[in-house]
Parts: sequence; structure tokens; C-alpha cells
Amino acid sequence: MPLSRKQIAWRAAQDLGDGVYVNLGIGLPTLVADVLPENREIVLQSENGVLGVGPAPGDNEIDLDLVNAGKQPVTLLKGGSYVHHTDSFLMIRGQHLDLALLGAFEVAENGDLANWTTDDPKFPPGVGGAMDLAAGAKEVRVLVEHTTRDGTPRLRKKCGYPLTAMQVVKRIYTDLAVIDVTDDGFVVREMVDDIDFDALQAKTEAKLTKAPDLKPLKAPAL
Amino acid sequence: MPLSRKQIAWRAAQDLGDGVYVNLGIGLPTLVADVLPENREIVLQSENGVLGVGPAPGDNEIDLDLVNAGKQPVTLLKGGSYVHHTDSFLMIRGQHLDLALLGAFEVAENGDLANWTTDDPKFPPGVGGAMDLAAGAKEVRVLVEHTTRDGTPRLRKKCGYPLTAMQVVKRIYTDLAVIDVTDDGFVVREMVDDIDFDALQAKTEAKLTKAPDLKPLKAPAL
Amino acid sequence: MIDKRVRSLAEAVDGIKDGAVILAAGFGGAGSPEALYNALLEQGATDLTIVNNNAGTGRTGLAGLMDAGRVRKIICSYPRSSGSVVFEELYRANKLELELVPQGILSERMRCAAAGLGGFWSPTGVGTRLADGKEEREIDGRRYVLEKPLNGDVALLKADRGDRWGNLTYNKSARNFNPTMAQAAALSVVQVRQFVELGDIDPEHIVTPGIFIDRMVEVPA
Amino acid sequence: MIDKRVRSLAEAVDGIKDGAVILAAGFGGAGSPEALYNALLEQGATDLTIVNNNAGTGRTGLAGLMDAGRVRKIICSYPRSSGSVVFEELYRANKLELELVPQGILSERMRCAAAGLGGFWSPTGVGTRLADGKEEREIDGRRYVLEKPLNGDVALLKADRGDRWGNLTYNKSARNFNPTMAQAAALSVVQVRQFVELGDIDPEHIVTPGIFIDRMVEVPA
Repeated sequence: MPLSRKQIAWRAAQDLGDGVYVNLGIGLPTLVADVLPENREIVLQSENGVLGVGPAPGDNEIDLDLVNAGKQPVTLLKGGSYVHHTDSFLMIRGQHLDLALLGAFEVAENGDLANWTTDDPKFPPGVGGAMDLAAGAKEVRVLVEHTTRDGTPRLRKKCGYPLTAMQVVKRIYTDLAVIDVTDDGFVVREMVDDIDFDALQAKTEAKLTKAPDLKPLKAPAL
Repeated sequence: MPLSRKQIAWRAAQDLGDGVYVNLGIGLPTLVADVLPENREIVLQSENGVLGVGPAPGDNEIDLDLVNAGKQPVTLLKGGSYVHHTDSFLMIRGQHLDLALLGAFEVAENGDLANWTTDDPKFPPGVGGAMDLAAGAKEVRVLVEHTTRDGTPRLRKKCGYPLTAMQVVKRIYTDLAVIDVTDDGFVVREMVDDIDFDALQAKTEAKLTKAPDLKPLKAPAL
Repeated sequence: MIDKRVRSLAEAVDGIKDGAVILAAGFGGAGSPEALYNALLEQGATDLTIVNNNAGTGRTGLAGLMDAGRVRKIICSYPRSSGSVVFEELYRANKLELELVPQGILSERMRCAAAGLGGFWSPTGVGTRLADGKEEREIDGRRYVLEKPLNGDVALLKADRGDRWGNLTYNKSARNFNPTMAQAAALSVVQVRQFVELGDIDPEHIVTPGIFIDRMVEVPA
Repeated sequence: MIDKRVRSLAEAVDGIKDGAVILAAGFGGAGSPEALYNALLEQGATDLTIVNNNAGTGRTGLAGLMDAGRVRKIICSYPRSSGSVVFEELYRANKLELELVPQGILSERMRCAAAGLGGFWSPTGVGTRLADGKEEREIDGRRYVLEKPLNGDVALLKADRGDRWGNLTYNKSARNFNPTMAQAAALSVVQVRQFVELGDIDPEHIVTPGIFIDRMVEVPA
């Protein structure tokens, strides 16, 4: 069975080592905060100047001066700190974050990322911190559903939507697979049980390669 | 009688209005701190990240972590603050200081300033914050003896020593005169009583113009 | 004596001219000087350029200025958000110019102006539509685009505590754009939750030194 | 668990390689990590490039490294000061390369590296000998020279208090180059006067967040 959005987040979270500094993009990546592995200190950065974002506050603890990039109330972990925007983006652009976990509309087999606009004529585009994060973190990984609702592949030969950054994505977590972006294109590391490789390929525009040690992609019920 | 060094500093200090932010260069300008007008709040900035430098500490108050640009122990005024070097030079370079009072080897009639090296072959040059201050303060004024000890003019048609910055000096306080640097060159605003204008000109390489309201340059015994 | 405190919001925004570039602090509601935005509406300046991360929500504050036709141009990273109805109306009616800037570059361009620099080479946005028309160069094997300083005529800011010299502290993530905007404007105006005596803020804890502030007005939370 | 504390000075400077670029904090004695400099001498790395505002005084600390022939090059703003005897000897004997950088540009170039930028246009030094060989351009009627990022392999730092995440505070003007150098090096090592428990430093008062720090050693004053 395909992973739920929360399970995709869970799978991405498993790869976060103790002590890593991570920025979670808006949308699917935000769910990672709720499924962090226990017994590891993982420092979440929020682009608006919060380092060490903690869990959502209880109703009595809400402080509207303490929000995340999505403007939702958060808390601060012991050991966390506040910086101003310019310093926050110094962290982001200067490769001080070990990892940015981002959402995407499309990822190309060369690692190109498109996640900021679909050129919807009804709405002006917004970019936020997406381009800074994509260009600046030590490593970029993407959490995304393998296809759109109507089945169009999101893992492409080339991105159709406007790019956020070129050749930055190193790993993709989808509801069907964990895929690395290598010099030889997409390499499937893990795959859910109830789909075969050809079926996965059929849902992917770019060519997939099977990793020699291909593993099942499993997640607990969440 | 020519002004003493302390009197030159006193004269420069008289022009500091209430509430100005000022950086004092090393050497003669440093003396300004000791002769500030009373009843004005003048905020001295030190390039090493001290805003609101206070008087020298008493013997029991010395903290070697609180020093000025010359690495002498200082104190901090109430209302003062500490910033790191990069922010300190943001203040300096970004025209946030109303005034830099600097020493000089030479000043040219177009405002060029030479105050960092005499190309002494015995010693490697140092520049410190001189170029940042000269290029970055809202206004640069110079405190300098009118001639060298052997009588060579320091107010020149063109600087002979390597430049610190081009066309930045607006006013010069010497032991003999207060001189503005204008589009028409040096204009004498004040002059000590016991020298006549021709004698002052003889001690100056560039042409001097007499201000219409030329005044006597006087300072109290200090 | 240095005393940057003023007694009213009207005095705080006095003299802001038509055509001014306003650095408008805040990230959502956090650190957003709503009282100053509303006072600026009262004051009447028009043809404004607003620099903010977003483009206002609801019909007050920044959105109120826009709704009253006072804003010619918005420079921001993310105009559309839940409640950005005024922006969307004006944008569709072609009554508002939009300059879209990546969030970190927005902040860095203001810092660049504050630091007296002429521009910087940035890796953000290289190869994307937002780099169109920007000078590009390769430095040590990496591609960069040239970004220009962005300075304001006025910064409108919100802080937590402030003393008469203009020294400021902020509350949590309400810090956001405030310290950099304070440095990047010719006139920096701040609404503070609480005036305190000079010396009450430990010099080690001052986030914005008073040199960057021109006027302060107390607006209790 | 994040714990950047190490137990000895030897551990703090372990692995620093020959040829490393060392960002050496301090302005005179203030904020200068003398214990780390002396530990680096013990450790033995050589062919070093030292970035500091000055060029050492006396025969210990940075001057000790220079005196022992470990330093190939100094990048600083003001090499000569009272007591810079070792520097002067080596310089005259042509045994030390000197790169002279205006003080604010020294700091800004490190910040530039820390911020992931490719360079910046600076008004400092335009038309002077220190701009020789630098690319120049006029922007909006003012002349600027291109300055490049300056990053370090290692930063050696001194702070006042530090917790196990590496969050730091400084004492008065001992702050100086420390926060920027911490950001600009691949490995940032700090001697702190006092280790404190996580949470003991108010998050509003942290000057250097732990993300910029790799190793900390306690060296009581």
C-alpha cells in the first residue's frame, strides 16, 4: 500500500541522525516535526529566525510572537535560540544546515527542483525562502507524492514548471519509494511491497534504476 | 600661540552637537574623549564593537575585555552597547556615524586623506580601520598639526603619501587654524591670533582662501 | 540629551512623504507594527512602495494602506497568504506593481544597503526565472547573480523594550526583519511595548543599538 | 545527544592539518583564545595561514606559533603593534607572507563566506594602493571594488559562557571577531570561561547559536 503523507514524513525522519540541523519546508515536510525519532536531538530551523523549534504549544502556551515559517504557533526547545532574518538566511544560504527537507511539484533526474510556482494564471506567484533553501543547504531532500492526483508523474526527465534551483536534490521520499538522485539519474533504494518495479517506472517519467540492494519501503501505522 | 594637541581636540569637540555618533581615530583624535562639552550626550563608537565609550576606568575598574580601538581600557556609558566586529563596521561603512574624527599625515585641497602609511621601509604598513572610517562615515574631519616638526606642510595640493580615501575630508582642525575643504579648496574659518594670513599660507602648500567671516581661533588653557 | 521617544503615533509617522519606500517589518503578525501602519494610513502619505515579507492580510495594517490606494508597489517574497484579499484584488485589477524577491535575498539586500555596499554575488535563484535580467558570473566554479542594495526612506518597526537612546530588544521570533530594516532606512520608527529607563537593558542583551533608531512610540500590547 | 564539549585542549585542536587557514579571534587580548593558540603550538600543525586583526605580540599565543616557524602567511589589518617583535623579525627576514586587509573588510569578507555569497562590492579603499589589482566598478555614481569571501578551515575562538549545544555569550568587547569567525570556518573551536547547563542561557541572549560551533573546551579565566 502507498504510504500516507504522515508515513512519508516518518520515513524521511528515520534518516535524520542525532544532532543534525534541518529546515522543514512548508507542507508535507512540516509533518516530519511530529514523527521525529526518539532519543535523538534533532535541531529544526525555521527561516523566520528560530533555531530549535519544539512541538506545537498547548492551548494555554500559544505565543503569537513564536511562530514557524508557516506562521503556526510553535515552541522553543531548551537550547534553542532566536536570530534575525538576515542571520537566519546566513545559516540557510551559507550551508550551515545539514539538510533541507522540501516539498516539490516536480524533481528532474538531474536533481533540478521545481517547487515554487505552477504558473497558475489566477494567482501571483510566491517564492518565500524556497530558492534560498534549495541553493544553500548542505543537502536537499524532497518529500512528495509520486504522482499528481490525476496520475501525472512528478519525477521527470526535465521539470516543466519553473525551477527553484538547479541540480540540488539528492534524495526523494514518495508514497511509493525512496529514490536517490545520482550522476546516473534516479536510483530506487526502497519500494513499497505491493507494486512491482515496472509499475513504479510507469508512474515515473524519467528512467529508474534498481539499486543492487533494493529494500522494501515500510512504515508503521501512524 | 599655536594650540596644544589637547586644545586642538578641545576645538574639534566644540563642534560636536548633542546626540551625535562619533568615531575617534587613534592618536590626536582620541584626546577628544577627554574634553567633550558638558551637558551634551555624545556617543563615541569604537571600531572593536563598543558604542557609547565612557571615560577611562579607575585602577580598580579595569576590565581587559573592555578596550577601545587603541586597546586601552575604557568604560561603557549607561545606554551603551556591544556589537561584533562585522556589525561595528556595518555602522562605520554604512554611514551610520555622523562623524569620524581622524588623524592625518596629509590632507589635499580636494579632501583626499593620507593617514595610514608613510612607506617607512623599516616597517610593514598597517591600515586598521582607517580606510573603512574614511570611506564610510557621513562626514570626515581631521585633527592634525599644521606642519611636521621640520615645518613641512601637511595641507597639500596633492597628497604625497599613499591615500586612505579620496575626497572625503570636510574640515581640518590644526594648531593654527580651522579650515573647511570646499569645492574651491581650503577656506580658513578660524585662525590663531598671533599669526597673519600670509604666514599661515606660507605654512600651507595649497592655496588658502579667507572666509568672509574669519574668526579668531581660541581655546582655554587645558 | 538623546531622547528618541515621541508622545503619539501621529508624531511617530509625521513627515513621511508621498512616494516613500517603507521597510515594513513583521512576519505574519509577529513583529508587525500594526499601530504604525494604521497611523500611516491616518497620516495620508500615498504612492508608497512597501517592502515586507508578505502583502498584507485582512483590511487593516498594510492591507488597509493598500485598500485605501496608498501603495504603488510591493516588494516581497510571498504575496499570497490566507487573507491576502486586498492584494489579490488590486493585483488582478493591475493596480499594484509586484517585485518578487526570495526571502533571504530580500533581507540580505537590505543588509547590503545598511552596510554601505554596492551589491553582492548570490547563489540564490541562479538558473531560475527570478534571475532573469540579472547579471551572472561564475566565481570559483559556482554560478552567482548580482543583487543590489535595497534601502528604505522609512522603516516601521516593532520591538519589545526600548530606552530613550533607542536601544531595543525583541520578543522571540518577532525579531525577524526588524533589526535589519532598522539599519537600512533613513528614518527608523519603532513601536515598543514598553519604554524602560536608560541602563535597564543589559548592554550585552541589546539587539538593536540606538544608533539605528530615530523615533520610538510606546504601544502597550 | 548533542554535546560539543571536549575534555582537553589537545582534543580541542586535534586533527588541525598542516596548511590550514586559521581564523584567529581576538582584538589585542580581548576575546583572544590564548589557550587554544598554545595548544595548537603543542599539536604541531605547520605551514598555517593566520587571519587575525593583528600579528601577535610577545612570544606566546599567535606570536609563539610564528616564532616556531609554523606560520606561512598572515592576513590582518594592522600587523605592527607594541610587542609585535616576532612578526617584525620574520617579516624583515622575508619569512612571512603578509596580506593587508582593511579591518572592516577583513570581517565582512569572512561574513561573506559565512553567508554563502560569492563576493561584494565595497567602497572601502577605492583609489588607494590596497585596491590595486581589484576589479572596480561604478554603481549608481559611486566607485566600488570587488572583495572576495574569506573562509577558514578552522576558527579558534574565546567566549564567556557556553552550553553543550555550543550556544555562546561573550564578555563586553571580547565579542569582536568571534561571532563572525565562528560562522566562517569549517571547524569552529571555542575556549569558554564556563560551561553551563543547557537552558541556562536565555535564548534571547545567545550571541552565537550552537549551529556554528563544533568543539568547546572550558578554560577558566
